[in-house]
Amino acid sequence: MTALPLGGFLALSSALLGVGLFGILTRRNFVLLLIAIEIAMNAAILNFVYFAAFAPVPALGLTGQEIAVVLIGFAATEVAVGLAIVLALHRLRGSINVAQATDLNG
Amino acid sequence: MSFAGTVGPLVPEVIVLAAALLVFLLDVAGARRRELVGAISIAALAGALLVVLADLGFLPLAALRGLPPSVLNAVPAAGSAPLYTFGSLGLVFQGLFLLAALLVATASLSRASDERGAPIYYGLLLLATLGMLLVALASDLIFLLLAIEVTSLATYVLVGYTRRDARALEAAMKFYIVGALSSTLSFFGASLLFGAYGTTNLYALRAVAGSVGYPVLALLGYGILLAGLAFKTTLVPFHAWAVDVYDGAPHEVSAFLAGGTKKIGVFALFLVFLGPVLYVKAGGGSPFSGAPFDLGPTVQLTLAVLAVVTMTVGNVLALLQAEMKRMLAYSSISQAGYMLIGIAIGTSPALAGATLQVAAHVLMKSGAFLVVAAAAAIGVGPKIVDWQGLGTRRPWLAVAFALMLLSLAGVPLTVGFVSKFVLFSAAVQARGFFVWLAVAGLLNSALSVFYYARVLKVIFFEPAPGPLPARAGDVVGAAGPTPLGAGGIGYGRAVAIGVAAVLIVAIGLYPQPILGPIQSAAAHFVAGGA
Amino acid sequence: MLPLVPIVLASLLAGTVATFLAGRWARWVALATSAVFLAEVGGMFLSYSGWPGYNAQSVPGFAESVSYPWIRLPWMQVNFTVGVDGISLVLILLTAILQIATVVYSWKETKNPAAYFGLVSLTCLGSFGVFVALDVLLFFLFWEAVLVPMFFLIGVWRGPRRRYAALKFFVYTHVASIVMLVGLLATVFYSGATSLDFSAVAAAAPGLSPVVQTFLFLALFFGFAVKFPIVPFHTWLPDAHVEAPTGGSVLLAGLLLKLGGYGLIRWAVEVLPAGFLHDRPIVFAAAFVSIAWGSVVSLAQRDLKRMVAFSSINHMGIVLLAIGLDSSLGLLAAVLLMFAHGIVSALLFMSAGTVHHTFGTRDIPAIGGITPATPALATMIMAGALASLGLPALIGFPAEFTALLATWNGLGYLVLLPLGILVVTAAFYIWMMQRMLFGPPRGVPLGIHDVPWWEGVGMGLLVAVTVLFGILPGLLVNVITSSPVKGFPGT
Amino acid sequence: MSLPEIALALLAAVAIVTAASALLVRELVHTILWIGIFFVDLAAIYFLLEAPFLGVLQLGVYAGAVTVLLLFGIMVTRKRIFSREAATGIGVAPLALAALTVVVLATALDELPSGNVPIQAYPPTALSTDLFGAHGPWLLLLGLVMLVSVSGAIWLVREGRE
Amino acid sequence: MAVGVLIALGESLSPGTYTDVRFTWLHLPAPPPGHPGAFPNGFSLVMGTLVDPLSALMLVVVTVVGFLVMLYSIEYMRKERGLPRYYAELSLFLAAMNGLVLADNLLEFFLFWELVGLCSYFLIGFHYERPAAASAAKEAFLVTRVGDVMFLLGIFLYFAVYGAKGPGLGWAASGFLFVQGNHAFLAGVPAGNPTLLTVAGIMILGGAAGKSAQFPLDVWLPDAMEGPTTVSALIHAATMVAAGVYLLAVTSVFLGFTAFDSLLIVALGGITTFFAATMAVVQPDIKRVIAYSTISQLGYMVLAVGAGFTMVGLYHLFTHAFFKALLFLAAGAVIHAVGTQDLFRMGGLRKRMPLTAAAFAIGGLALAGIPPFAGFWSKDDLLAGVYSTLGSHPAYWPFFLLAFATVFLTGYYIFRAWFLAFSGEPRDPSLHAGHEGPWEMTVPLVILSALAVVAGLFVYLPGFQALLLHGGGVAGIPPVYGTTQLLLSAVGVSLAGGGILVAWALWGSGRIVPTPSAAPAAGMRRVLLARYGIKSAYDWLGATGVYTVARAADFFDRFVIDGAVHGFERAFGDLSERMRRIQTGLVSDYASYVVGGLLVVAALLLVVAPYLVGRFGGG
Repeated sequence: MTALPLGGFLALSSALLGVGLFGILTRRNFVLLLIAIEIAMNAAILNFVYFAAFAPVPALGLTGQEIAVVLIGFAATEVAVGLAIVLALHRLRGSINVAQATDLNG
Repeated sequence: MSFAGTVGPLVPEVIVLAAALLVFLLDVAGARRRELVGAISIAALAGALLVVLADLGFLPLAALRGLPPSVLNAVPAAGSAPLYTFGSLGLVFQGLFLLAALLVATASLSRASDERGAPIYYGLLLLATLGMLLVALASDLIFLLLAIEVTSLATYVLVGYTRRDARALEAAMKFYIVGALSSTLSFFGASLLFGAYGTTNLYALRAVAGSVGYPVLALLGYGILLAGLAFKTTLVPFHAWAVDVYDGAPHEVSAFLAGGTKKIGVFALFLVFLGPVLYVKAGGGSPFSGAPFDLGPTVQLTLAVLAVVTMTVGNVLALLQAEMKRMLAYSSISQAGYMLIGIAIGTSPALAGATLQVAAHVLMKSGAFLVVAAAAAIGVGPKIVDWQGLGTRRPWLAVAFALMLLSLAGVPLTVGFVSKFVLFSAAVQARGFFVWLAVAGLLNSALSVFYYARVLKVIFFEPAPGPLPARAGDVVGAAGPTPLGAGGIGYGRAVAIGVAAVLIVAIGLYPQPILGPIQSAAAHFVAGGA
Repeated sequence: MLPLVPIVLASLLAGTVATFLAGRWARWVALATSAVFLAEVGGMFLSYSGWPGYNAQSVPGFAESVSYPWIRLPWMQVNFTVGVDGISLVLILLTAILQIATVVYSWKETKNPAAYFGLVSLTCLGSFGVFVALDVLLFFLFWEAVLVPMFFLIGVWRGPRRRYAALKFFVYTHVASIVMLVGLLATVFYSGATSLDFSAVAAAAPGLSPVVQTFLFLALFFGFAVKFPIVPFHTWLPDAHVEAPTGGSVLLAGLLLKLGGYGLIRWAVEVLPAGFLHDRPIVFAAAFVSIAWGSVVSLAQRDLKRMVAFSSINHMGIVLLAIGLDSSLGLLAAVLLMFAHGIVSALLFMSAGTVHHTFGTRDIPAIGGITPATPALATMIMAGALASLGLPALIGFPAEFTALLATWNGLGYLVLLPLGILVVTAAFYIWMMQRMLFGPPRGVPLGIHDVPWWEGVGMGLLVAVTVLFGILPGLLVNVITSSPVKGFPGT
Repeated sequence: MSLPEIALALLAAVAIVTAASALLVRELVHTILWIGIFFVDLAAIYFLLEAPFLGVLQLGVYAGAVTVLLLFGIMVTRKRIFSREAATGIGVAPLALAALTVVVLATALDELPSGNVPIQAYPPTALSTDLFGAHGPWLLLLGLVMLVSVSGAIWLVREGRE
Repeated sequence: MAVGVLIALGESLSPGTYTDVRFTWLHLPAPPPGHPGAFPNGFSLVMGTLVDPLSALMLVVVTVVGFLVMLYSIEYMRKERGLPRYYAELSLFLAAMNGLVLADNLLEFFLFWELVGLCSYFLIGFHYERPAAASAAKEAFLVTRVGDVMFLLGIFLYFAVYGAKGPGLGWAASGFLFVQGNHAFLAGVPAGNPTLLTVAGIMILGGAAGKSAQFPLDVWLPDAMEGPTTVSALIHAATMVAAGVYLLAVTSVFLGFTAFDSLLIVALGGITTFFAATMAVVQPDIKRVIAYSTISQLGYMVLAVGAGFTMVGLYHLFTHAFFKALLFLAAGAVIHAVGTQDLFRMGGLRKRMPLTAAAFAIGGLALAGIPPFAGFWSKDDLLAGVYSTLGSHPAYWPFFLLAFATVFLTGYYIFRAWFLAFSGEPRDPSLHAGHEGPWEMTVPLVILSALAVVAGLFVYLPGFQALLLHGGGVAGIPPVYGTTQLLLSAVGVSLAGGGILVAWALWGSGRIVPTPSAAPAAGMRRVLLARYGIKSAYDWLGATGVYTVARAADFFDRFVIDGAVHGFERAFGDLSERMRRIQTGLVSDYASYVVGGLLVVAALLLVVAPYLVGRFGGG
């Protein structure tokens, strides 16, 4: 049975969340924003996976993995809607740069 | 448990889902008339609402009950971790969600008849409602978050469903990005909670809230989860998207977002934070010290700060807002602050007050946005100054709108007053620093009077600049040739606005029929149910 | 036994709704409504003093009191509880008189008469509700309900800056109401009363610690002080008066200001006795400042309405002073003064309104010597001014006299301030009369008419009331003193 | 350090670098390459955590489907496949916000067990039994999410007749 | 009139105090047990009537003079517009004045006191279209208002002195009743707080000074001559202005003054007597001469009341009412005839208006105190009475001397007026050729002339003497005419005669051409015409002082208090504008708010809230 440091995983997922957030805050291309969100989402999934792996009670650990399964499916679905919006936006405005979509403000 | 066994009590949900599927099927079959799909949707929503009301124990409807009484407010056995349960507060919220959806669905009948996409519109509306209904049943964090996502995804599309409106698509884009970020944060927070407590079941979380093994991890989890849920509830500073989205979305969708889907965030906060809020452990100290730690007051204080900031910022931002929808959006943000007070206090009176505030807000804010839709249909522009003289040109519409604004401002004889009265009474009754919460809330509602009264001033005191532009049909859709009924407003909108206005006054006059069940539901909620 | 108060409320409500819907018959409906109201109130008034057995008492000490459950929560019981005692009855009588006088005075209102008369009725309905409410929520409900029609009355009909004034009025008084509501709620819940009924609150609240009471009283005091209004929270009043139509001014000065006084008596002084005693220095300071300020600033006013508005501040300052004395005589004086000021300020505002539409201005220096052209109007102005400055045989005198006597009894030589201010009050009225009524005609256009009959009847009614109760104040006093408060023997 | 630890360190480093690179490179197609590697790397971590089912799922859904979807998105919205992202400054404030978030999360490290913790492995059958049994509603909800997404996305993407 | 005289006759036959309480005006019942409060017995204000020697005397004055003035008005006012108003106001005045006289308590007294003041205000302003009349009316109202306010405070103070101390149904229950047999009652009551009593007296004196135009509240009365002459005769000579004296008399009888108060009253009377007379000396306006003389004579009465000779003061009031009304009505006849009030434009009227000239002369002689005319008897008694107190009250000396010196001035100024008006030749040809009025005007003159001659002799009627002697039981006429008193009379008559002689020498002998500038001592004359600057000081105080303060307060109100409200409003508006800038529309910014908010929430949860909770406790 392998043993690994719990804290290391937390550090990793935190770092990935940080990278994802950084991307969301700085990127202007909608697709890049989607990618950044996916990175952050993967950090959350990773959390479930390793907390499940380290869970003291097997039944609870199983739950974590199940959640991870569901979330992987969810994240992919979410991307589909995002891409649909990208396409609609692109069709209408010819640009998917979010910095150019600031008509609504104030 | 078999599937059949679990689906049994879910009559309203099944009705709504079936209607959504039916609408999609009809779409595929080519039957896309707005009246048809609208009627199906309205019938389904009304049916679901009746069932929910029956389940809540409104006597004349006892025959419609779908829920075995033994299930209602049943506390799950220790060790079992059901994903959803039937608490009466959840049913109350279901009723409110259905009411909001019903109002919007009815009003949407009046959208331009040549506008395409009625099936997808109503289908997504029904699916979003379904997500909301499921939120109200959730007893599991992941179930809750997924149900929220059902609604979220449906509304992302609803905001942009016209496809040809750049503003609406911009709104959808913003909505999506912030929404996706928030859902990510929610799941991340949930994962931390899962790590800290080893469970995602809300009952279990409540039960073990006291034995915090990893207080910092737990607090981080709650904090990030709060940030994620605050998106839906539009708490400051997680609110910024809401204004642009309400502004850019089709008016009926704005009504649905502000009056309906926003409330799932409120109920989610109720569900998630009741546990930590109720947990008090004398001792004090920092979560880092390893010593026993006051989880409850800490969470309460944080929620209270958020509530006050939300109310205040929302109101201040609304003060000089020039556009009607944005003003309503800011007002909606500040109203979220009031609702948050309920869970920050965490007593059953406070939750009852907050729930009534939610109910009030469903009527007021959906109603107000529907009035905006109606006004747009008769050619009133988006700016507040464009509303000059509405009081003389469309007195009934203006009076209904005035009722909604007065209710938002908390003027008596309206439901908005009763809800604030109960909520702040509960805050005062809880004593301690909650009294200051009440003071902050009331001062804020005083501040809000300024901009509501300003709108009333424009509508009633300032003369009309000239005749309305002769224009029938919707602003969003192309100019339709057929004039709408009910004075250009459309019968659907007129009915929805009328119902909202009547309910605002009726509940304002005699709230007991609503308030009594809400109070007992809140008491059940606090006592045992999640 | 018929529930008289709810019946009156219902009749007023029905009349109000009918007025709104009556179109061009609105004034007749409004007249009928107000006549019925006056008759009902008159009956209550007479039966109160003359036929004690007639009065039902489901709330001890309050006649005609009835209570119906309204909101029942485990932690909060709200009842629809109404009833009258002498104090409220006198103010209700004032309401009824002012309503019918306003309706008659405004008989030929042409701008949206249905809404106008409806709002007038609604204002009176709200005031009546405030005076009969014996439950925190009910009280607050009516209290706020008065704001809305008044907001529209100010905002729709007359002056150039009316929209600003309406907004200011609404926001200002609403803020105050909210502080008051917090105070009331805190009083209820800190005292442990689960029922919001007046009797329950009044029974439980005095048990609060004096420190708590002190703060609670301050909150309530602020709420009522804005309505009074007390300097420096008064600036909404001159603006509102100047911009409002005459009917609005009349109801504003005649009724709305009384709500503050009544609220203070019923919901603050009685409920929080210890807090009241602690905060009395503040009350007195506020009263003295208002008395002096209102009168001195009146002297500098050119606009007739503004002048009367500031004189209201002066008079209501005396009311506050009298309430602050915490004596039965002071209370009697306060109620008498409120009644007197209600009638007299209404009369003055009506005169000012007539001046405005007769001469096209209310600027005092701009017109002069109007007496030969409009003798009836001059007489009305004179009657109002003289009553307001406390001339005997008019209603102002017994009120001011008792107030000053009570002040002397309570505060000794501090009575010199209100006494001295009486001279200033006389000065600005007399000066106004000299400039406007007397001297060679100035700014009097040819071919003007004297007071039209409807306005004359409205004002004449008020003059009659002024004289009647000026000569026979006992009619009011006997009713007031049979209230079960503050050393009155009770019924 | 044991072998798994070294593997973890390497995989973690790769995950962070690839994620950052995906966001920072100017060539959008390179972004797709980097993010693909990132997803694969995460799958490797799942294998390391003895969750092979998840690893496979990750490879299939993320490294496969999502990456293709994203590539599709870039291709549709760009005239040339190898177009470059406009230079955007990194900005101090976003960097600080992101870094602060990491720091805040790191405060929880203190209270976690400092040593290595043994890893639990779960047979995929247990996973499926549970997922289709007691936790079935999650999947139902996921189905609902997909229903909404698909119907909505189709509506948005489908070219409407004028 | 008849009723008044009958009551007076009855009173003189059977002196005593008769009261008849009619009804309770305002009643505060006794509080229930447990609420002792300030009025354990409750509190009531009643309205009733009281007839005693004091009021009997006043009644005669009011009714007789009132009747005569009414009669006189028929012709005098014939050509005026607004006669209904005039007669209504005059009747109201008479009613109120009778009410005042018959009042049986201080409150009722005050009530009617205010009403007569109101009538005075209306009647002074009868010619309201004349700015001077309107202004004079305002002045009269406001100056007397100052007195009224002091009176009111005096009422409160007396109430405080006696109100709480009386037994049973006494003062406490009845308010301010003039209780029958008060002296005994008062004697039995320890006089409360002497300081309080003193201040009370001062306040009553202030009220009286306002109404009776005593220094320094005397400015309004000369200006009140803007009213019709009939009004001057009735209100501003015979009755209302005497009400102040009557108030002092009533107060001294029923309530009592302290020694200090008495001194103050004496001083005020003495000073007013003298200074008013000096101002009369140079007046060119016939009515104002008489007005100043009224003030001066009222000063005598005040002096007497202050010195303790209440009934003597009232006796002078009684005689003064007749001869002063006579003087006014005669002057009115002159004005009616020639259409001016300027003495220097008249002259030679004796030939055309012999009756009027004679009447004025009789009035003048009575005023000057030449025997056997009415004024002699009362003034002589008065001075003798005051003189008799000098032994025990040496502080009265200067005021006695002032009063005595005034006798000379009186003789001078009234005959200066007579000579200027009636002797010599007409000086202004542009005037109407005056003639006597019809019987409505002459009959009152004749009756009043007769009264001015004989009223003083009433003192020899036994009933009347008894009335005076028993009136109020305080002090009657000095019983014995000793050598000193005779000497005093002789000196007084000589002084008056001297005054008349000087007047003749200056104005009647024809040696000086009567023009306003012909009088000697021009500087002094300016000061006197300017009324010692008191009037302008009041005007400055009113117009500049108070009004400036009012303007400043108004400015403060508009720009500071309301400005603060506006500032509040503006501050929120600015805040709103500023905060709206965060709503940039850029979704990345919104996301950064989310992340920032997340950090804030984390900080709250991890650090701030635990600290606060630990510091202040939860909940």
